[in-house]
Amino acid sequence: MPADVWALYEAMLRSRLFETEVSQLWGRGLISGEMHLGTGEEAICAGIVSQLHDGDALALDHRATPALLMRGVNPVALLREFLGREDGLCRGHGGHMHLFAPELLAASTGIVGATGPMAAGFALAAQHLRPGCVAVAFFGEGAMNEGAPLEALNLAVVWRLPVVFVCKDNDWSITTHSPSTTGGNLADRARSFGAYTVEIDGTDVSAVYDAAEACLQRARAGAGPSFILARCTHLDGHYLGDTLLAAARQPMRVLGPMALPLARSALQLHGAALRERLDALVDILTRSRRATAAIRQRVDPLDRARQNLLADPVRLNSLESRVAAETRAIVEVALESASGSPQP
Amino acid sequence: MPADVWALYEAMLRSRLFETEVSQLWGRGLISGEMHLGTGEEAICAGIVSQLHDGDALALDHRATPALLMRGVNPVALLREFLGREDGLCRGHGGHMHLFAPELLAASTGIVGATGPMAAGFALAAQHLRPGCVAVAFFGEGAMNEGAPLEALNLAVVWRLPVVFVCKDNDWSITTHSPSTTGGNLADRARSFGAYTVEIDGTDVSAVYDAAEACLQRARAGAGPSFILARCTHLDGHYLGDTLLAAARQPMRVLGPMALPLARSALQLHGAALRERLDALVDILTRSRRATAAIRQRVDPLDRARQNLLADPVRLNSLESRVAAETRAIVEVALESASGSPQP
Amino acid sequence: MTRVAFADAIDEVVAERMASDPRIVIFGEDIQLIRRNLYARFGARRVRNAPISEAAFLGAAVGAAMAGLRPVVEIMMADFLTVAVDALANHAAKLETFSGGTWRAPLVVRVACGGGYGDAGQHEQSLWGWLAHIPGLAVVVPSNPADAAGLMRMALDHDGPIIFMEHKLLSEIWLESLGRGGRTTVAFDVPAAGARAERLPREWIPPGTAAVLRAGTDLTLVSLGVGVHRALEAAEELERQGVSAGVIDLRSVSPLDMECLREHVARTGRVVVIDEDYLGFGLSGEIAARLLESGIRPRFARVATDGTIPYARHLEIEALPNTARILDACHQLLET
Amino acid sequence: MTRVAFADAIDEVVAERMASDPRIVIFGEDIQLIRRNLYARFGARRVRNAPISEAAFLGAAVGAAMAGLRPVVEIMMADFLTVAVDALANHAAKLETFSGGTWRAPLVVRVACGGGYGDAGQHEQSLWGWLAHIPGLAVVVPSNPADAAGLMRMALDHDGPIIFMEHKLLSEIWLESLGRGGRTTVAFDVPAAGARAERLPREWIPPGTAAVLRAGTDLTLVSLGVGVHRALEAAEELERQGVSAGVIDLRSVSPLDMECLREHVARTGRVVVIDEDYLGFGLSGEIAARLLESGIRPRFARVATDGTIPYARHLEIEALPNTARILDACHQLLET
Ligand SMILES: Cc1ncc(C[n+]2csc(CCOP(=O)(O)OP(=O)(O)O)c2C)c(N)n1
Ligand SMILES: Cc1ncc(C[n+]2csc(CCOP(=O)(O)OP(=O)(O)O)c2C)c(N)n1
Ligand SMILES: [Mg+2]
Ligand SMILES: [Mg+2]
Repeated sequence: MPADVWALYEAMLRSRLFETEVSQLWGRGLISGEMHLGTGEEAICAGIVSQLHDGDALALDHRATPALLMRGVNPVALLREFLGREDGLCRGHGGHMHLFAPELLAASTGIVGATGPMAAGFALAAQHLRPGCVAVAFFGEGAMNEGAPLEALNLAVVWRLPVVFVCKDNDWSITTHSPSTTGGNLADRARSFGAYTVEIDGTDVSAVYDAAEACLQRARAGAGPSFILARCTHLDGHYLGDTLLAAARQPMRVLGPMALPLARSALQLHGAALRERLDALVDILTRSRRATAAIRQRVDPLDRARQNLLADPVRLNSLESRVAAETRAIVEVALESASGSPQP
Repeated sequence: MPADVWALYEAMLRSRLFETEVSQLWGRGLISGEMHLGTGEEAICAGIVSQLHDGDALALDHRATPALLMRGVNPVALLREFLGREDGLCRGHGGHMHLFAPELLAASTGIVGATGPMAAGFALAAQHLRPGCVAVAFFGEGAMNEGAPLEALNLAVVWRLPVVFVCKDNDWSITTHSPSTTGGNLADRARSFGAYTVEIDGTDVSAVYDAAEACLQRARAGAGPSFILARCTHLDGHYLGDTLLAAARQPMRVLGPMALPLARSALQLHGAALRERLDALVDILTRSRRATAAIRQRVDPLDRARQNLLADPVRLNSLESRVAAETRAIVEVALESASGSPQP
Repeated sequence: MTRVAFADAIDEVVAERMASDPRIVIFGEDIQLIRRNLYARFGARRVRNAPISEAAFLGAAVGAAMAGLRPVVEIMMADFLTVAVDALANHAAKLETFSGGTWRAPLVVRVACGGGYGDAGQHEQSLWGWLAHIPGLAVVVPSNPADAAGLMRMALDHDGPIIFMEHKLLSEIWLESLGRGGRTTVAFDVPAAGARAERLPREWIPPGTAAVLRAGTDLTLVSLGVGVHRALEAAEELERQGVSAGVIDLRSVSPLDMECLREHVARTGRVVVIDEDYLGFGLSGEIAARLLESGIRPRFARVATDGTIPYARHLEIEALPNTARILDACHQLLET
Repeated sequence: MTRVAFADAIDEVVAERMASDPRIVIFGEDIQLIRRNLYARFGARRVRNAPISEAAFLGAAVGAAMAGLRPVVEIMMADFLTVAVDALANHAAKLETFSGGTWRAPLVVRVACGGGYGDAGQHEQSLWGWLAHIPGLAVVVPSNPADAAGLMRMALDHDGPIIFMEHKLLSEIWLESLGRGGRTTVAFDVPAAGARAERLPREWIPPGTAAVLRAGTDLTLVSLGVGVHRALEAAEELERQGVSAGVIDLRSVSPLDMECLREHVARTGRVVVIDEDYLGFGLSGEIAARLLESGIRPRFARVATDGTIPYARHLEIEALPNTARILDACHQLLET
């Protein structure tokens, strides 16, 4: 089935606007702890999640919001969960890293790499209870250095599990440039376990859709697991309040207070050779620029998808205003106090 | 340096005869618990361990005896350890899976896969404290499905650690035919992490020696880790008392008592389809034959090495009688009661 | 009538339930030969050989349980849980709370545990207290075939993760492969009443119910697994010495049957906990705390595994709770 | 004079020791930015960025320690130890026994722990009791910068594996990145005396020595980490109510300073353990057991984390030990 680009764009936009609201609420202190957005990953999520059926399962990492919205989780319940409310998706117990929608067989985790085994398990259940159904695991490229997803790849191959492993490769894991901690390349790595492997540009929703279609079909047909390596950029950095981003945007404010202790430490008598110290200093001072360079040169998957819709500006405009209005409504409803729901 | 085939054969023979004695003592009940021999792996151990220097380190799995003997551990202390004596290598506290020779930087573990990270750590210490020194990890092909060695491969590549990972591939892990639980092939798997990888016949000590020479040289020169996939056969099965072996040798004695419950269970009303039950039965009944076929068709690395020495029968004969006599002496001394050493 | 062996008792319950419940799937390393009778009946789809990837297949068991199966996943030994415990501690155990009570993972983790056959401390750990520390995990430890069957019945009905621990001295298949290996030259202190039973009950054992094996008025011995048999031996010896010692078999570590403990300890005022898991920060401490919390302030002693279990048989015997150590502890307690 | 922050106090000790001891190497995920001052001074060889491979690099730390280094390895959060605990539980902890006392792994594992900033139960666990259950692991938990420095001094001299736990409410760099994220719109109950100190002592703190922060005659509050500050608050409130409560800061979970506890509890006869780790099968139980073992049979209560830590701030505050809960426990204890 060819991708319905309008539907995909709508799903992506819905997610983007929702997460933009989340960002606001987090900034206002109404959401606690960390907040990892999926902004920049929307094409990957939409291209894959849009093709899931009843009975398919999703194992999601710390950026679960886009996939859950696209899968059809109640957005009000989701937002209320972030707000820590009794009427949230998980009654306020989970928060954004531990989201659970049992009727959709969708679960998220804050443990990097854990989605690999979890999806393998979902797929095993599908094999026994829901033939033709599949499981999808989402994780980042940094997670591919954990044993869990590597073991899970192998397990899925030898048990011929109907699972699609989706590696969202944004090149960074928190403040670490992932190539500096990753040997070889990840497509080869997945392939070496015997998984059917495709590499795609994760900002191109149609490309994702097509790759996913092939992988999902294989899985449904009993041909076993596959691995999608999809490149993308996290438009809001690792999490809200990301220091690397902040440092690039407001170098003086962020790097200023760091400078003195850094300089003092770098000038201490005993330590590494001067050359090594200089390398370290340069690395510290430039890492945020390197990390944000990708964001500055980003291809926003929404812009890209939108290009294809400009031919029908009326429809586009109406779609966009509708989604915006709906999102505003969601936020308003979510913020309404509910009886018996303690406010944060 | 070309391999000294005489020295290598001597080391292998010494190990073989020692382990033959261990087998006897175990049979007599003087050694407790499991006993995993390295018989059949001697060429792999000798080809590599003979090239280690002062300051090099060894991370060994549950078949540590050959490597330790070849590295120069006191054989009397080793045997006394197996006997559980106060004057054993580890004062009777370790036993054959937990052997430690700190002055040789040699350690073993019973946790499958754990030698990968351990050797990476040894190599890290070498990088800092003993430049030019290396670490070697030994493990089986079954272990390559554990996260630990996979993560360690990656770590070693990105930290450019002087470590050689040696996978002794005997095709079996306990009663499991490893290809049935392993996706892809292991050389590709190691290569995909960016490790320099060689595949060799682990029963050919000269081939092992040459491969190891190249890998060790790379490591000493700072060129990073490598991976040796060396095929072999475990002549005594997984451990002493191995049921698969026993079943193949004495089918009636071993399979006899299993037959009735098996048949009874296979004939119960509810369960899998007949076809599946038959497959399972055939698998159970033939697995020991499959496992031992390899042993019957084995290439014994000692026989193979010996072939090259037959040209000088006098020297060979004298070497063999000397090693045999020395081994007998070791056992005798080891069995002598020591004051303060409770007898098992 | 033949007597039923410990592991067979469990397998029979599993088989019976597998026959009626297609959601039960078994997997683990070498499982097709270890549980060959189940394999021969239920085939390779429901009795699956797993790669040596505990983190993956235990994690998969959690996922499978969430998605509708009832996996009975086998980790060969408790010691190896260390490479896979994230699946239990951060996932299975937390699912119910995190999901606001809407999702659960009904999962039985079957694990061999315990020592007494000379395999040393990376293969003989018990770790039940360590597991029970994590809220959301249930942990049971049968001491005989009948209880093993009854507890497995309960475990297969349990709606969350439950660790079912099988002591290797009781479970012939493990003891044979790890300790004996076909030899007639080795001997183990196998409690006969623990390894085989005359017949099996058809009932389940409700969660968190201890069994009172012996009433006693002077002191109460509390144990589980093989420790129960050591405690019974000690109690018999104490009886010969004129001391009346009760013996409670906890059977379940989490939940703990505190009602039973309170009732008995309140009466005797003296309690000795016999625990093959490590001494510190575990089961024995928890019993002390709960007794104190409920206002019972007994004389208290414990006989547990203190330190890494050494290899040599004579050292191992000393390290694990044995009857002599139990008697010592009792005598000391009786003097105070 | 500027006040020293908790993490800086630790880093200063580490820096001082790194300067004189080339065997000290640091590694962990994102470490070069988290410990950027150390990185700028000691360079990329001694302050190493690790892949997200806790099992590999914690295992490597054990190997490195065996082979002569003194690694200070950082696992971001205690919660993530679950994917790597084999290196500690089966290797580092057992080396000394298994090797017959001939080999040790001097290794500091630096770990952020604890909650109170709304990150939920996969990121806010404490797990010190869980770690201390394994014989051979030392575990310390400082409650203020001075102790953090003194304990890190000790840890760097310790000849075996030691877990150094850093509470996120005290450690600004963690609280900022995980809880605040640059916001001025959120507030946390950060104990001022725990987060910053006037000056740092030059001494080490000997292994297993608790600190008596307050003498008291009616009851003894025992805690560690942030709990200490909650206990102090409670003690002040109790004083206003005419109750004299002592406060002991354990500082070290393993070894435990039982001498100090015995002395105080013997006097007051009442003890409340405040433990941010899980309630069951952990530290609070161990304290109960050891007191009973030494013949002290106090009135006992505990305030600990019971169950998975929920996300919502109001639920989280209730789940973690807070001053109100401590006061409740004290009042109930005083009534009996
Ligand atoms: C087992 C574990 N280790 C470390 C962390 C801390 N952590 C959270 S996100 C993250 C980076 C993950 O990078 P990647 O997989 O590339 O995903 P991304 O955040 O880039 O989407 C880390 C290290 C964790 N949550 N779990
Ligand atoms: C973590 C862990 N899981 C399982 C085991 C049990 N076990 C011991 S040896 C072994 C098989 C190992 O196979 P392989 O790596 O091929 O080595 P081999 O025994 O064939 O030399 C297994 C599963 C263990 N010791 N540790
Ligand atoms: Mg990433
Ligand atoms: Mg093998």
